[in-house]
Amino acid sequence: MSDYPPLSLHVPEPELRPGDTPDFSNVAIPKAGSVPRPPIDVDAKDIKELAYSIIRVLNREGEAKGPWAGSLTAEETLAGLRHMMTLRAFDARMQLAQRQGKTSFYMQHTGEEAVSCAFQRALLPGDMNFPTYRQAGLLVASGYPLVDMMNQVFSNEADPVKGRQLPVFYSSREHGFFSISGNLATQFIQAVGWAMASAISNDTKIASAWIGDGSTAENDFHAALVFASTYRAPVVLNIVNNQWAISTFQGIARGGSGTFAARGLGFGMPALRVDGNDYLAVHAVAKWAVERARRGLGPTLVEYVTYRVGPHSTSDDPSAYRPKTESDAWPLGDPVIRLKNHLIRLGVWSDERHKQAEAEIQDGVVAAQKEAEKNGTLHAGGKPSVRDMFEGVYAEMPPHLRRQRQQAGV
Amino acid sequence: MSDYPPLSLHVPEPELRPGDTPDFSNVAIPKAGSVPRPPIDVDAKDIKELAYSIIRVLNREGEAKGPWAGSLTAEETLAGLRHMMTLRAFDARMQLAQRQGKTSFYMQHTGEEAVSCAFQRALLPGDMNFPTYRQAGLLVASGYPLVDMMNQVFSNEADPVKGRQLPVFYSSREHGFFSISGNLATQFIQAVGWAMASAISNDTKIASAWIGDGSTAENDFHAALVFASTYRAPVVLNIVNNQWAISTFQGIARGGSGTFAARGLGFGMPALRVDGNDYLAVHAVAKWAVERARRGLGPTLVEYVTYRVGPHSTSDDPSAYRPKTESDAWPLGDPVIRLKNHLIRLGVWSDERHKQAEAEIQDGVVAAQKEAEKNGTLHAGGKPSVRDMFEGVYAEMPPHLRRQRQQAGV
Amino acid sequence: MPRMTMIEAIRSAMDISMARDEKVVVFGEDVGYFGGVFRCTAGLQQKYGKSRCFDTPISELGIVGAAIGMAAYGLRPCVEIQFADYFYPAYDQIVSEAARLRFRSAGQFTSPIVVRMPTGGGIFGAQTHSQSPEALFTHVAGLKTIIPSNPRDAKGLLIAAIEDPDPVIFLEPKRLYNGPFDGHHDRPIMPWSKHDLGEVPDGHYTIPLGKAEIMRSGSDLTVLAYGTMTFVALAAAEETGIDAEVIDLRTLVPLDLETIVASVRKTGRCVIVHEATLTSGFGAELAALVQEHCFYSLETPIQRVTGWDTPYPHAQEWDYFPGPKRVGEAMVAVMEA
Amino acid sequence: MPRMTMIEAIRSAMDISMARDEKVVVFGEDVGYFGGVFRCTAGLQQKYGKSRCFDTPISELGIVGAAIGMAAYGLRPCVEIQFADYFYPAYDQIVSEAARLRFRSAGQFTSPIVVRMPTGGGIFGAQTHSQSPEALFTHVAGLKTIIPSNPRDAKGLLIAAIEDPDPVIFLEPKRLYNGPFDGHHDRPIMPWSKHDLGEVPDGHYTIPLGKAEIMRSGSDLTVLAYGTMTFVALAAAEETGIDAEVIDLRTLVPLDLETIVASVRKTGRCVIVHEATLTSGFGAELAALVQEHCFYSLETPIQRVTGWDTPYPHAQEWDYFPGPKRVGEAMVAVMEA
Ligand SMILES: Cc1ncc(C[n+]2csc(CCOP(=O)(O)OP(=O)(O)O)c2C)c(N)n1
Ligand SMILES: Cc1ncc(C[n+]2csc(CCOP(=O)(O)OP(=O)(O)O)c2C)c(N)n1
Ligand SMILES: [Mg+2]
Ligand SMILES: [Mg+2]
Repeated sequence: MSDYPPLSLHVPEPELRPGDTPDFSNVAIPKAGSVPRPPIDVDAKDIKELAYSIIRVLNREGEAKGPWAGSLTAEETLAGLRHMMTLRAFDARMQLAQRQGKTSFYMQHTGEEAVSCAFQRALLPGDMNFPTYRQAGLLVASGYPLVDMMNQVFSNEADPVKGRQLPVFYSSREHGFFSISGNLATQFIQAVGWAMASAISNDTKIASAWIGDGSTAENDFHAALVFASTYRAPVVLNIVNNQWAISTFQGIARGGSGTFAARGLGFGMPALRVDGNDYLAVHAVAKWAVERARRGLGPTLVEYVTYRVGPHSTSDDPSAYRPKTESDAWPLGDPVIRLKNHLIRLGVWSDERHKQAEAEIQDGVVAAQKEAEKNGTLHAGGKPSVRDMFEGVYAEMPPHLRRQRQQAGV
Repeated sequence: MSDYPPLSLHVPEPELRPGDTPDFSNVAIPKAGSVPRPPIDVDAKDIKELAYSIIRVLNREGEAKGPWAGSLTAEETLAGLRHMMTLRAFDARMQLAQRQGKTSFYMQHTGEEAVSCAFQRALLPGDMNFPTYRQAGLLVASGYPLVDMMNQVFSNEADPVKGRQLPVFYSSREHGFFSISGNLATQFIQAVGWAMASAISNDTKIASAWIGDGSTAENDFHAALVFASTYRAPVVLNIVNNQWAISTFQGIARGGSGTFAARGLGFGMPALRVDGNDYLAVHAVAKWAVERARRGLGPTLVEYVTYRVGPHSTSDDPSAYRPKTESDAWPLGDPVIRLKNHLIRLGVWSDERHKQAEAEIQDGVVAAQKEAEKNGTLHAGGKPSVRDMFEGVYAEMPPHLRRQRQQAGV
Repeated sequence: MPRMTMIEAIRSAMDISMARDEKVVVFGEDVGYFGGVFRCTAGLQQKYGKSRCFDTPISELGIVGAAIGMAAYGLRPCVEIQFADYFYPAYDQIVSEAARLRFRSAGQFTSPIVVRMPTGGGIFGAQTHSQSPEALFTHVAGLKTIIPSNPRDAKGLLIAAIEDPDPVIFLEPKRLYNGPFDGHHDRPIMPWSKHDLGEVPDGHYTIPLGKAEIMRSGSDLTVLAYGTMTFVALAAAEETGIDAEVIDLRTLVPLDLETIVASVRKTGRCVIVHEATLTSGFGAELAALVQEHCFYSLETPIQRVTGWDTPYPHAQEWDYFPGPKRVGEAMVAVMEA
Repeated sequence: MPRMTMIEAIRSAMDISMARDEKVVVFGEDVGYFGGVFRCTAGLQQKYGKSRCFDTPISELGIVGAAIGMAAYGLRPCVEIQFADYFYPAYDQIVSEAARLRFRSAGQFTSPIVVRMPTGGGIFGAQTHSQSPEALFTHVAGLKTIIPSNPRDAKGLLIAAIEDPDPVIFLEPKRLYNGPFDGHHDRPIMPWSKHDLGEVPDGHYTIPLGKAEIMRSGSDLTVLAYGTMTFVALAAAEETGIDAEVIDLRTLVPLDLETIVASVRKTGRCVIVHEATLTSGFGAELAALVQEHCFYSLETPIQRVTGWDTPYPHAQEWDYFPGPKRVGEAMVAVMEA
């Protein structure tokens, strides 16, 4: 119709591309301590604005501020620092091992260590995480042996999943860490099902679901929200918004809503946004949401605002799609340094002790790697058996697989 | 952990089951004319409360009230009444024809006629609807011949889709009515794609997507909201909340959010709720949303609050899961009677003229049916050819289908 | 012994399983209060409560995805997809998750779920109420796929499926729900109450997965069939007078290759029948296996009689459905070739 | 003639199609600014603008569903699924919608879309970067399925697919992107620049759908292969010294049955090779067709060499992948049986 101007397609673009000078001054960041902490039985509709804010505890001076502070003792906080430092050291070694050809693939957590490390400490034994590939902190913080993680990364003869999975696709029922799938988002609804099962069984365990910003566009995300909302499942639904999905900035998945937490509003569930680089804030919010779930108050959606400092994986080179120095400009800082400064300010830590801890942790990781390499690396040394490929497809091997195993000569 | 009481599963239940006395007094219904009408370029975040209210124009006295009134002339309104009456008469005849074995299946619109009939009148030629099986009013109100609809219902030799589809699965490109799929919700994202194509092509056409309350739980609903939000597609996303999905009440799909319209809030898109039994309100809201889309202002989510008076389909008996008289108690009334009363109040209609129109329409439908039956019914008379089964799978019949057609001896 | 319809037999299987093991839970669209659009779960919510039998949102992905999570927790979900035509939204959860969970976690997590779905045509249900998607499951390592053809088998196989430690796809030929159907749509309908296979033990019993049944022994040729096609094949044998050995496969994966091979080695001829479209249907796998294992016994080429490679039509249903006439013609052709 | 990698050839096909027809649009995950994780769409956004080549949210359903809507409008979408392992969320849109739209609307609406996806193994990608799901498409009436094995074919077939009026699944063997791969993973890699099939015409040309190519003519036996397996089969022929006729099918549906039958009637022996799992793989359909059409010429049973019926493993990749050794053994067996 002639009186309407022609339409055109809106394709969102990040503000910065390679060559641009990083500038995040337009990102609104509330002051630490400024966001209120509602009671856990709050009505979701009374806290809608929490989906558009950012809960923060640690300020620039390293102080813990406001109503969300105080969920951890100094000792627990020190343990948290160690977990994050361990994960970072582990990442560095494994990244290197991949470059050395000791395995096929690796994925780092750089900048996001607080999210999984702090969350884990809000859970109780028996609870179950349904993680993505970027939450190995859940394992580290639960005391899962680094050697076992490395055995998995190396796909060696001691690999707990017998060489069947891509590196970093860990699994540990004992440590409440559900087997990782390479198909994005699928585990989000499974977590809701697990939580429903706990409720059906009149248990007190809760589940925790994990997803990346980009993956919220998937079907399973929606199914999870629908089921969690309808059956008031005891589950915490975690979105790790690290700003990127491989080369795609978060605006493509997010669209016109200001935040990912806002997705929860359409389902009548409490939706919180938290500074993902603030160990104390993550822990406090996790504890709040976990307690809600365990008290039968239903699901909570939590968005962790963080930044993927490293490449997506060892197959990726981010300099092709974002400014090289973007991560330095990221306004929420480094989770390790922030927590370290806080502990120094508390008087329970110092630069020297930090350096010393770094060295100790590094030694521990190197020792674990030596140990793991005794069991082989992807192309050298001990290997999972070929028989293992035919076993475990079913509980009992059916005749056709037995025939195939024989054909394979194993 | 002993200090937590055991969890239990929450399974929402409708308040009324067979044997109960219907009572909708808890359903909050705003007064006609009380909900404001924002400008079409309003910011979604400034009208969030519209997702929790109900836009109404016609009051109990048959007056058109408030800022949403006045989108149609008396003549146009009279045409609307005729469309609804035609659809109702058509439904009655086809329901009967199914009972007589003239076809395998039928689905009625009883109580929901206003939604599709009024919406269609807000579109321009060239726009495209992506309907479900309960929006035949889109065809009726666009002047699609009843005989063609009946030919489809009878799967006869003049069936526009050649006997290939279940009855009521119409298709008419010319009338802006996309081929209906029996797989729920799939067309919702397709509508968004069609709208994106219009924008890519710098066209001025818009798309309109349709879904039922129950079907909003499907994957495609989410994909549609994500894509529409991200690319600001020129599309109206319509949810027909008729309270039931076969035997399942709307609370199972809706969960903890108060309304279905609320789903749009998590995507930053305007979300409106409208009295689906109020022809004038439906039209006014449709016009608003269509104008937004065509002006390049992006998608709108609209929830029509209505009630499925009849059974889900000819295969269903609702008395097994809801009180028989529930529909009489439904507080939003009958769309035909409400519009009739309004026109009488306007002085352009009367009971006599209504009766007369009813008879005329009935005659027209009966005549159309006679005409259609000349082309056959499902088990008698003219049939689509068996060759037709092999044709149209591909643009050109590939060799293997040619072989099969020969084997079939046709 | 009581006589049951296939619907009653399936309901009885779930009822008995729920009574024996409180880990068994049942859910799906319209499955709770109403008892399912085919009534297979009628009464279970009333008997076992809302948290063991309940309605779900219309999300097949959600149904299967939640079931996988529940199974990982330790429950035994037996879920319903309202029609097999609607499993596609759940396919990712079935293939990428349920089927691989045991393997990829080296047994730490398993997925003992049963996914029930009415399958097949013959009810004028057109494209979206008639499909036979079994081949889309048989290609997936880690799944087991069952299609019973009668009440007795349906109950015993469903109980076995619920007790099985692996994910099982349980396809219910909807045209057989109320009686055997031999493809003669213009003849009176026979109810299960008039048929021997309608005799179903009241209590608990299982029929092992992976065992076919010879429904008619014969020496002229072997017909491999399952579901509704079992009765079509029996009718074709009767009508052609060919002494066919009719095998009801019952389980497609794992397959009872032994019984198949023994039969074809004996008869030297083979016809395969299914409702699904021809190309890449499960009949292809059967033909490939039979020629591999019985090559030197085969006297004529194996023939497949199947649905055509078109979407399932409405008006042309009986031209699409592989009825006794088409099956009989293939049998004659295989004898004469 | 210029030499191109398969990636460059595929990019060239899209580039030429977009230049010739402004209705052609390209989108998918990471496809826009970055140009795709395999770089197949690199430069297209820069050249044709953001509304003709763009990034999408991570929703395969959304990608295909939106493409269907666009095609119904009149555009020609050519979309990318990042790995074939991730098409499952879009399966309902592919099967229930794209494949049936022409049929169910009697031609009023059609769905001329191309869905590109990297397929197959050989890159240590484990379960979710290695699958070969072609049989899940070949079973679906209304779809066409293509798997090119080299740059020349990839370009000509992709242009033909984009111009085709029906929905086409275009599977790109990722292990062939940079060079032919014969399964000898321990030998140096050969780039396409060193291979004749890397010679790709610069401009517009098409290779018709439904035509196989004889890659090596021979008289001892026929090998039916596609994708990466074409080169594995050629290597096996060389290494065993058996005079095999190696056929690259190129298009699975529609299938070039004529070429297949002529070859097997000539050689009397047949080996079928694919990476996908055995049971209900496309090899089953090929075996069924060959025995049906060449029964009286066949001297020994048809053998299938395929991926095992297990999920695709990581560490055991080379024990899973059907390499020249296993193919060669089957060839010898078929000669000797
Ligand atoms: C179903 C599916 N689609 C696509 C992919 C390919 N893929 C792997 S990671 C990734 C990006 C995920 O981004 P996000 O969810 O933000 O998580 P992040 O990597 O940032 O932690 C993509 C597209 C996949 N693994 N699964
Ligand atoms: C994918 C899919 N799942 C299930 C069904 C079966 N089914 C047909 S209609 C229906 C209920 C739909 O309810 P709603 O969306 O509220 O629409 P209404 O019938 O009320 O208009 C169901 C479950 C289907 N057609 N497709
Ligand atoms: Mg991310
Ligand atoms: Mg409804």
